[in-house]
Amino acid sequence: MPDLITSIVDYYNYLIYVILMMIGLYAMIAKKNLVKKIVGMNIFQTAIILFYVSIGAKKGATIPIIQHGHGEGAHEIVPSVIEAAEYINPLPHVLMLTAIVVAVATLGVALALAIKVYNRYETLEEDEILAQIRET
Amino acid sequence: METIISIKPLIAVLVSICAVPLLILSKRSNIRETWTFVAAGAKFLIIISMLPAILNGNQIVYTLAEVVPGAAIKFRVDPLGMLFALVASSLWILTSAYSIGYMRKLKEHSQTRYFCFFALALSATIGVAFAANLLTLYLFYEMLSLATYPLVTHHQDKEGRASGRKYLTYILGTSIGLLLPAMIISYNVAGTLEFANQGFLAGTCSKGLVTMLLVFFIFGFAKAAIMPFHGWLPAAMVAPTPVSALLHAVAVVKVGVFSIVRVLTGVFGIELLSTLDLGLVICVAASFTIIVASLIALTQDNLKRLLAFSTIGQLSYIVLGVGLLSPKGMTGGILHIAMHAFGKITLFFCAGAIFVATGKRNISEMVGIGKRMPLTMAAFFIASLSIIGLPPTGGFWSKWYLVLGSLEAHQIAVLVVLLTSSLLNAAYFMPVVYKAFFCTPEESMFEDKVQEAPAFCLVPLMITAFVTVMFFFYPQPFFRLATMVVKGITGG
Amino acid sequence: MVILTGALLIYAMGDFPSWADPASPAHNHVSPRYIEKSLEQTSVPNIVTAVLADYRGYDTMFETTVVFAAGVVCFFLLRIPRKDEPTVRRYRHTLTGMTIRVKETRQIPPVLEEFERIDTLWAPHDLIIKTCCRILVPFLQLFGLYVIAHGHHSPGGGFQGGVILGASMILLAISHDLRTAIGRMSERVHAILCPVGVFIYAGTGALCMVLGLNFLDYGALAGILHVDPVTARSHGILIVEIGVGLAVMATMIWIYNNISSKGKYDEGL
Amino acid sequence: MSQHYPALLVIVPLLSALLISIVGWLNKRFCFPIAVAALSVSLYSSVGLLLRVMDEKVILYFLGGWDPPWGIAYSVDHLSALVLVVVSVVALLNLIATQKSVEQEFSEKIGAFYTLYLLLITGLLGIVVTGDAFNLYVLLEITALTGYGLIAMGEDRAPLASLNYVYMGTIGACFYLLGIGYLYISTGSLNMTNISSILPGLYDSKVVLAAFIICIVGVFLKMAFFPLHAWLPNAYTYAPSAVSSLVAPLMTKVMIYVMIRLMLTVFTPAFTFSNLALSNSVVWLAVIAISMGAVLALGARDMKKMLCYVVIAEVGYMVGGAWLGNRAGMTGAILHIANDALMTLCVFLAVGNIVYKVRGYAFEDLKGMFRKMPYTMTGLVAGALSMIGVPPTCGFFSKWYLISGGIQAGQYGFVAALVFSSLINAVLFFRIIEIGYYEPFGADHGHGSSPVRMAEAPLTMVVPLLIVAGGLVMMGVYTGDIITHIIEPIIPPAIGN
Repeated sequence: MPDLITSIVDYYNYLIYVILMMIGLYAMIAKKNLVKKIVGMNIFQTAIILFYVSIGAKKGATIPIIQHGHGEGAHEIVPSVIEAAEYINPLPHVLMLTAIVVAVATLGVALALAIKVYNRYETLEEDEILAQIRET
Repeated sequence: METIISIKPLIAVLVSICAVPLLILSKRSNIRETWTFVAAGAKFLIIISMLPAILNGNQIVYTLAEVVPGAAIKFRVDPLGMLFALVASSLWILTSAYSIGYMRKLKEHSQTRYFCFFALALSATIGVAFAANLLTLYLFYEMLSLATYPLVTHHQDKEGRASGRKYLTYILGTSIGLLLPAMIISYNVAGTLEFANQGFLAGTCSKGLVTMLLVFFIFGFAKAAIMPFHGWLPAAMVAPTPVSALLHAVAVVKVGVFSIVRVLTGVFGIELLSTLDLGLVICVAASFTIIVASLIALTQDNLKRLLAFSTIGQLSYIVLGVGLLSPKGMTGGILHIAMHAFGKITLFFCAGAIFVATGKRNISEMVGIGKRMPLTMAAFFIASLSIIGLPPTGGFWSKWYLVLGSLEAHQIAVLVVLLTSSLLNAAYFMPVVYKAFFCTPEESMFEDKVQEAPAFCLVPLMITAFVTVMFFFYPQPFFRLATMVVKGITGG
Repeated sequence: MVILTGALLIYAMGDFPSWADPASPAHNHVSPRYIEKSLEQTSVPNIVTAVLADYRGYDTMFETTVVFAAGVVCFFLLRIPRKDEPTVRRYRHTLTGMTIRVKETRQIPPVLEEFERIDTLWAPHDLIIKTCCRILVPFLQLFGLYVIAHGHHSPGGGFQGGVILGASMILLAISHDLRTAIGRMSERVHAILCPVGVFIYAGTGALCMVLGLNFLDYGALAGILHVDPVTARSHGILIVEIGVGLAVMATMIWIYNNISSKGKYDEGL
Repeated sequence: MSQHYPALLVIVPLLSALLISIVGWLNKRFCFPIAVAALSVSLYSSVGLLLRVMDEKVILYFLGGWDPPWGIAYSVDHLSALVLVVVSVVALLNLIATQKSVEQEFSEKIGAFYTLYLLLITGLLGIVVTGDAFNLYVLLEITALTGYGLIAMGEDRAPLASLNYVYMGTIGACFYLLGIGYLYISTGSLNMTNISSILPGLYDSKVVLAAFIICIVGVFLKMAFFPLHAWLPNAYTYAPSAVSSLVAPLMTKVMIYVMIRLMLTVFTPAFTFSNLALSNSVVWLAVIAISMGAVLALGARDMKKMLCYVVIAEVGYMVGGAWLGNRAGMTGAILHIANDALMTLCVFLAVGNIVYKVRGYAFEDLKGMFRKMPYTMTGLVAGALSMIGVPPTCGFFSKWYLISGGIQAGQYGFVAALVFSSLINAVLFFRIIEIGYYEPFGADHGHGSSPVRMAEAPLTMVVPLLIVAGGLVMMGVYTGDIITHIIEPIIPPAIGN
């Protein structure tokens, strides 16, 4: 039992991201409303972002901006040695910046499409649309 | 026995393809038909020019491209292929002449397309004849199937459509469904597809596999119309008669049997077949086809359908001859390729001529036609003699050797089959001739004045009939080629 | 199916290194080098920026391209070229809130400060919000510029700044109406700014290539900028950040305009 | 300049896409020439790459001058070079061939159209050329986004189809991303070759296995591999003809490439084929995919739908071949990427021409086509023969390798499925050809002139089509050389016979 708890404590972001992802996936598969599907899609992507960011986390480390003075010639005063352990892993953040942007772009396109669909069928309920298609 | 590298085979194949654009571009029909003749003549001459080398026991080889390791697009001219090529190319000339007469008289539509695909079909036929390996053979086999489709369905009416479907279903279905897997399997077990005199499958795979492959191949070449895959042939008789004549008496069906002979000798090899005594399988299939086809032919009233069924029977003679696995039998079978070709094309020409002159299709309407078209019917008579296998016609020799072969192989059953079928042949041909000539004036359906088909139709059939007779007295060079083939494959 | 996927993921979690464990391979293969070297190699204290715009600058370029693509797609899908002008235009006198209808044929009154064009009668009209936002917008934009420029030293950079800039315009569009926003920045302008932004980025890369080094190798710019390669990298990063900022801002506005007005570019929401 | 080929190849289309989107606002007439120029450049450089790869096995290009795994590196080997050439050829030909129909369909949005077109190609080329797992994801998204947009501009059912495509595509891409994340967490690297050098220690790790499965599933989604194919038919059917003749040949094939890249480069064959249960089940899925595709295609009532299902079946070919786990199968799969791209392009272009002329692609619209548009129909027939697998068209030879691979692996179900689908293809295409060949002639024996007059599509549409048709035969004849010089070096010796 305690080891279960410890493992949960160790892995809780991962657990949470899995749960989030499941929610999103469920919304995308089960929901009939197109916009709800889009929302699900976003949750899905966010879950992955959470996953990556949790990879980046590092105990006892700070944000990856190197301490340095300001003003003239600040760049020359480089701290003698930079300990990798002091800063968290920057790479996942970089990747996620990309992923976020991609998510936003996808969202925009998806909304545009949804609007187009709405203009055509006057509804966003998938089954109603299918019914209309079957009639024609 | 030396090997000559020469591009001639390729040219022989391509010459009629090259003619196609000329045919399309030529404005007036006369120019178009001139081109057809030029192409046909050129093809024939090229092939003749290769004959002496072959008769001296050499073979001519040309490799186009190595598409798959171990299987190139490659041509090899050997006696068997030579024999077949000779038959096909020489008959193309006659048929072109004939079809000009036929098409013009009946004012058929889109004749350009007709001549183009005719040329294509011929290229494919020669390609099959000269194919050096299974891949090349398959390539041209398929090409032939596709090139003949527009010819079979030339009329583009309901009937043509139905039979066209049937044609493709049988031919493509079998070639993709049976032939292709068989080919790839044998490639995977043997690592090559090159035809060898003793076959390349020997000692590579178990008896069960060999038997399966054999069945696949025999029925895969549905063009050979071995039952139960014969249905397309009668259906294809809706085509214009020249098409039926060349393609369904000579090119297509002969390509079928030729391929089977090739595969039996070049892929399996006689030893393999005889050691596993698989010859029996072939014989049974062939004999069955022979008898049944002849029986069906008895019941036909439409002349062309009758000829079709007779063709089905006659083709199986060839397969049977090879299936006997005895030198004489094979000689007979291979000879029969040539003999039957000339005989049967004559018959088709006659049928066509009758249609052109009188518009009659059915035998029952041809009572007394001998008075109307004596020459045609005389030719018909000679040709039918040849098919039955009576002297003085070439058919006699092939039949004779088949009989000898059956004795040599101690296959009395086969002998019986041969004799019965000859009787049946007589039984379905003679009445036609009899009715044509010997009938009282009142039951004759034609007024008593000679009126033959146009010369373009008449002359070719006279020639072929004459050739049939000539073969009786002078069966060379086909006989020589056939013996060479047999010598080659039996290693004797 | 959902459950099945989840099961697979959780099953795989068994072998994860525990959370935030400094010893996990993710922290010990590539990233230490970034952390330790980036300052001396690019003279950019903000490692994220350094990695984003230099080490993995190529990703970022395509990321910008993705944004641009999204903008183009929205335009491509939704934009309806304005053909059918309504014959009747409505104007509202902002102070009194009374509206007047003007036939197209008639001569339109000069649109003064206190007149604004509206399409629907229920178009909201709230002086307080409008004024506040109008005051807020310039500060927003200033902040956006700061974020872009200061990305080297503090959290921030092209994307964040660009989003803020875009948001300022969008705020304007929401608080007033789309026409006002478009009046400030016409469609053609932001539609062209967007590719220009990406072009700055890719062009810088191409310039490096022309100068003989690999694509996006800002070290090549040293010759032009008369600085040592390391500083040149930092300058190069600044340039591309600006490009990114432009592109993101323009695209945000573009997408918003198209989606909010269904491509009609009328008064919008 | 030749050392910059890998970058040029991708950058030039990108830059010119931006250029077009600017120029599009000023003068529409320049859009098309710019696009043609850009794609010609990338074609030129991809061919150059192929030639260079021939002698110097692998070409690396470090973007930003950072050597991997810290920077992003392009790595071009035979496989990617081959696919690059295919992609750029198809893109260029299709661009030229569809110019007229584009003008017809998007009169005032030409600028946007060509921008998206070029961005799509940029993405595809980038996917093929990149050596960085995450970079691949970004490019994947570019391709996807532009694809959604282009597809959605089709008929009135297109937006819905495209929206479903968005959902499916996003899930697929996200799965891929997730898989990369799993790889990263266990290896700490994103560079493909680097990952594969680290992996061997971790073959038994559950994370790696999960990463593999997730990535592959994501890619399957993207390539519409059965049972994840639901989005494809509608999306490709209702897309504008100019677009469907671009995406149908390229999208799925590039995804197949990604799959093979994952199988061979990222996860080495030793790992990929270690789990027999997995690979066998995939092959069986492929069998089902092929048969289902064939059967559904039989049920289709118009040409585009039919072709879409054929595409699904073809995907089954390649996936199955790749997962057979022997040289012949892999060779067949890789060869089929090129061949299938060409023949799909061929048939879709033909359909595009027909749509351009008669504004429809139902079977009835084909009546009398052989008289009306003989050249287009010639192209269609060539493509059809290749799809059926009639020599000497290239379709035959890839099928040849796939079947022999199936035989060697003892997967007779796969062999049977291949034969079955080629039979079905024969039925499908001859049904079309028959309609085109007969309809104008009624009961009257067809003598005399027929009502139909010849009305061929414009030259710019016909010539590329015929070029492709000729290319099919050329590919077939030179299969031997392609295999010995390009495909053989790709397949690692780890994959035995």
